[in-house]
Amino acid sequence: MFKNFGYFIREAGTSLSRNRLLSIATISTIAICIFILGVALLLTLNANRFIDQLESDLEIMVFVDQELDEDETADLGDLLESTPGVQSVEFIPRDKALEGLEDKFRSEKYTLRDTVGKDNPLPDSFSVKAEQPHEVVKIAQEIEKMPGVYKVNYGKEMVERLFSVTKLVRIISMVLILLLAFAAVFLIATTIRLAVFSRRKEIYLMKLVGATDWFIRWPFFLEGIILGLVGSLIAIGLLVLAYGSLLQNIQNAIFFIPLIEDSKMLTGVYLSLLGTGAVLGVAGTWFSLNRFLDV
Amino acid sequence: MFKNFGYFIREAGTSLSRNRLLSIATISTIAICIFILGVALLLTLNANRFIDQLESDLEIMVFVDQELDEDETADLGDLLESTPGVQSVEFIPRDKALEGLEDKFRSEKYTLRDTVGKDNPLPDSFSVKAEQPHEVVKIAQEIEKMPGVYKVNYGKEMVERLFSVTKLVRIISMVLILLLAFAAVFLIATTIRLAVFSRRKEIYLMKLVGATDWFIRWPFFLEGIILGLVGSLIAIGLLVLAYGSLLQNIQNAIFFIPLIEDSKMLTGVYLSLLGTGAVLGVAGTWFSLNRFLDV
Amino acid sequence: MIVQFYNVSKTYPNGVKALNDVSFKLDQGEFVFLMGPSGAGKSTVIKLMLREEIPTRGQIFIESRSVVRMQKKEIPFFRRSMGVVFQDFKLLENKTVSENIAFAMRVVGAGNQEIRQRVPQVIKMVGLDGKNDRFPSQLSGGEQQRVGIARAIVNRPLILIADEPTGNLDIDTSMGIMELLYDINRAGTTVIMATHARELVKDSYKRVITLDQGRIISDNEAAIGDAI
Amino acid sequence: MIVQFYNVSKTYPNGVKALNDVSFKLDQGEFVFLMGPSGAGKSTVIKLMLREEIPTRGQIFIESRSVVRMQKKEIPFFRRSMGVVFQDFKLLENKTVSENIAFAMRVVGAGNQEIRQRVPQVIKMVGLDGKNDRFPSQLSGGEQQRVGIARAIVNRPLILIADEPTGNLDIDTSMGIMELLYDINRAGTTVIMATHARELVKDSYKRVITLDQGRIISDNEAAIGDAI
Ligand SMILES: Nc1ncnc2c1ncn2[C@@H]1O[C@H](COP(=O)(O)OP(=O)(O)OP(=O)(O)O)[C@@H](O)[C@H]1O
Ligand SMILES: Nc1ncnc2c1ncn2[C@@H]1O[C@H](COP(=O)(O)OP(=O)(O)OP(=O)(O)O)[C@@H](O)[C@H]1O
Ligand SMILES: [Mg+2]
Ligand SMILES: [Mg+2]
Repeated sequence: MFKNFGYFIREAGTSLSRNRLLSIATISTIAICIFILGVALLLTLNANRFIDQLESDLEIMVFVDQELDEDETADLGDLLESTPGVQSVEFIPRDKALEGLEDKFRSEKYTLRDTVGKDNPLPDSFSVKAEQPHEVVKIAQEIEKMPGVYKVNYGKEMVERLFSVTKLVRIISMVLILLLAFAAVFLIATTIRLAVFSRRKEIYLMKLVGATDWFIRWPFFLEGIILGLVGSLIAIGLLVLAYGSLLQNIQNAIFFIPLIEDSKMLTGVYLSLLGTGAVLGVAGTWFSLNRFLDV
Repeated sequence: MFKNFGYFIREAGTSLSRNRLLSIATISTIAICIFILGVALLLTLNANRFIDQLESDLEIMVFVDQELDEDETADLGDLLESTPGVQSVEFIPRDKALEGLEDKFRSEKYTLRDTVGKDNPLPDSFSVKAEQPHEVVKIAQEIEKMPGVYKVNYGKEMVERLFSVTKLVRIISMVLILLLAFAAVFLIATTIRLAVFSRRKEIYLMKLVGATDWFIRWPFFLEGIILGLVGSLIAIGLLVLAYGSLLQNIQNAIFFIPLIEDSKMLTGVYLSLLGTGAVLGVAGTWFSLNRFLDV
Repeated sequence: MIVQFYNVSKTYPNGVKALNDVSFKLDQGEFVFLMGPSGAGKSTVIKLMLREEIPTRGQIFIESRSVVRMQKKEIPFFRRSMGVVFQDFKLLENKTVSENIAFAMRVVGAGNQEIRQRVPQVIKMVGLDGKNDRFPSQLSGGEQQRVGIARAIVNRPLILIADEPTGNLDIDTSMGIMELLYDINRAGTTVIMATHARELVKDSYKRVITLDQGRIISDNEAAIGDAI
Repeated sequence: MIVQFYNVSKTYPNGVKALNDVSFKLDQGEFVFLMGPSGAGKSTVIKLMLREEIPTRGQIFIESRSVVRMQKKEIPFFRRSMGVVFQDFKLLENKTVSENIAFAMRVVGAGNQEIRQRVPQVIKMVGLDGKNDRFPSQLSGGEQQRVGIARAIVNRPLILIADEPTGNLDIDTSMGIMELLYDINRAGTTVIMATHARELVKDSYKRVITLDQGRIISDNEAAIGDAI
């Protein structure tokens, strides 16, 4: 192997350029598959980020029994804060709550407050956020049992719908990524197999002249790596460009969807795509070759 | 052509079975590409259906000036109904509105109504739906200017966000479908090109023996059609199975997402996938062949 | 005159001068040997006749048609007037012996009936009886060569071109093939045969065109002693 | 004894009996012609020696190793002791003349230095000077054949097997090749040559094994008149 390494490299190089159609076909197949895989990955990551945010916006409204005095209310706040799974607790005095309700009906002509007078019918409340959005229901049920809690409201139906939608989105995106990954593996393997197939006589002949399997394999492998790397680099280049322009153009328009800008994470995505390309290039070659090496 | 038709068919058949590796490679590439395209299509159609529904759920709350009497209120209702672009108008008496509000704060201990007494602070209102969800803003602005309207509420910010999300989803799904369609065309073309490439000597030789281009093309075309049809039929079979089990299993769990069951529409999708497969099979063959026919 | 080469030169794209100012004429019904050392240009002459290659200079007429100026769509029909035995056989690897021969008949539009009749005939002529359903890879070198011969003669072409048709055949089989070619020639077909086999040429008293380094160095009807 | 065939029979998967109970022995340094009509089984003998095919019955020993029982991983090393000229050349189409020959040297682990020296040597020996950088498709039939010969001899193999090495060569070039083979044989290499060319065998007074329909019908050191 090491003795011949220089030869293997040169061999891979000339073979790549002499079998140009095969090289181009393999590179473009790899590039397209990796590109689509990358698009799907970025899409999924961003969608997940978005639904994470939707979920983490969920809050439990805890209305306080109007019979509680200020100290007791504060105690309830402490109790809420110390409940396991609770991330944050915000106190909303009844006046604030009325103001919020008013907003909905505000007009220049008169205010809800005027109608209600000093007799604000709303109770004090706490807005509670869970560490794990999925624990909202469980936590709400726990809180309901606490003394001094008049009522708990967490938009049961809405939350359930949201969770079933986000669950669906997560499942679908997982399935899609798996499906695309499987398809990419298969399509790349098929292309390489066809490329190797059209060189089967060459392989047969090398065996007849006394070449060992590994002597034949090495240049093919190097070709596989090179094709895999070049293909996925092209795909990654396109991804970087496309995602970059997306970040620039869409970010402002739809500010509330937080596109992933974290360059560490993106780099991770890109590197794993690159690795996938190279591995597929080699693995595809390995399996395709073995079939024709048995002479 | 017609004289030789039987021969061309037999020829295509034997060639398919003798070049088994090439046939299998082409069929599975077509099947995978068409399958993924189909998954993406169904997903997009359902997503669009879902966001259509989200959008059509939008309503404009029109609060009536408390100074209006019953007749005047009814007139306003008529006016709203006759406004162009309005689909439906529903009258919500102030008592109902209070009940709705009460729900939010209901507990066994006491009711909002008790607190407020007879003095319900809420106005009568109309719930207005637009024919075209995208006209909600325009219609709301028009309604705002009508006499007797105390306030119009359509969740401005929420609606705008919803529209930008749905617009984004629509654009992304369009782009994805186009991308996948392009990739499918390219990958299938590449596979066929490789398959034809490994038979280039055969083609060369046929030309040397005096075969016309069309005499060589016909069996290849028939092969292309057969491979395209078989490949896409496999894909469609898988899609039917997968989508069918999805309908059965998920429909109930997530009842509020209306999966498309319209068999006419589904048939349309499947038929167009079948057509795509056959066309790609032939077109791919056409372009790949021409390169080697020039002898 | 059925074949005419006028001052034909052929330089391959890589600069190799394969033919240099070659001129000759063949009459209908002639039998001509093309001889000369390896690399002399024999196969190039044949490739030019088939329009597999185009001459760099000069003109070639076959049946009074200019091979050089011929339109693309005429080429297949033009090629059908010739039956060719290629030096490297050029058999369709995915077709059996019968199918290889039948293919040449289908190309010229022969009917199924005719094909079923004629194919076994020529297979018998070249001594491949019973090997109809073999693929080329299942034949010996000489058997493959004879499939090529059968394919070349099956359509009873106007011109039969054979490039080293006995290179892989023993002397007895070769003699048999020569008899076949003579028969075909007697029936009116013009035959051009490139060969190295002196013993086949020697006693034939046919015309011999000798090439060397792309030039014709002799062209006479002579016993082999004079020709080489 | 370097090559031994013991009652070897070979039936191809499609049922064709190519060899039938063939036995012979070759001593180190012998020169043997393998003759017989087309389809007699000559190439099959060679394929069996190379372990390209496995005998249906019988045993083959080369350098006292059983070819049949050999392990898979030994095969490449075993093949390197032989240099083979294939009837259909089997050149690497994507490699130039030099590269084709150099490949055979790389396979046995030759260094760059050695390759640079030896390749032009053998190219010259077979008379292909100046064609080093041509691809096989840019060579005449006889030139391709000589590349095959050059590749077979480049490693100075223990056994040289040549299947019809002069089928596409004119008599002068053939004589040259024969001289080359005799030289190699004199240097100690065992040479087995399948051929139809009677005139090459005639005056050699070498051993001739004649096959017919898969059987050895004669095995003697004789002038051609007796052998065929
Ligand atoms: N495609 C090609 N490109 C470049 N050179 C070529 C090509 N084909 C043939 N040649 C060269 O042209 C010359 C004549 O070749 P040609 O095949 O006509 O010889 P030939 O007389 O048929 O020889 P042989 O008896 O060995 O078959 C040779 O030197 C050969 O190397
Ligand atoms: N792969 C194969 N499958 C089936 N039959 C085969 C195969 N290879 C050769 N044969 C048959 O075996 C017999 C011997 O073939 P072989 O190639 O050994 O002949 P040969 O003596 O080399 O002939 P030639 O001089 O024509 O090359 C022939 O009848 C041939 O048809
Ligand atoms: Mg030639
Ligand atoms: Mg043979």
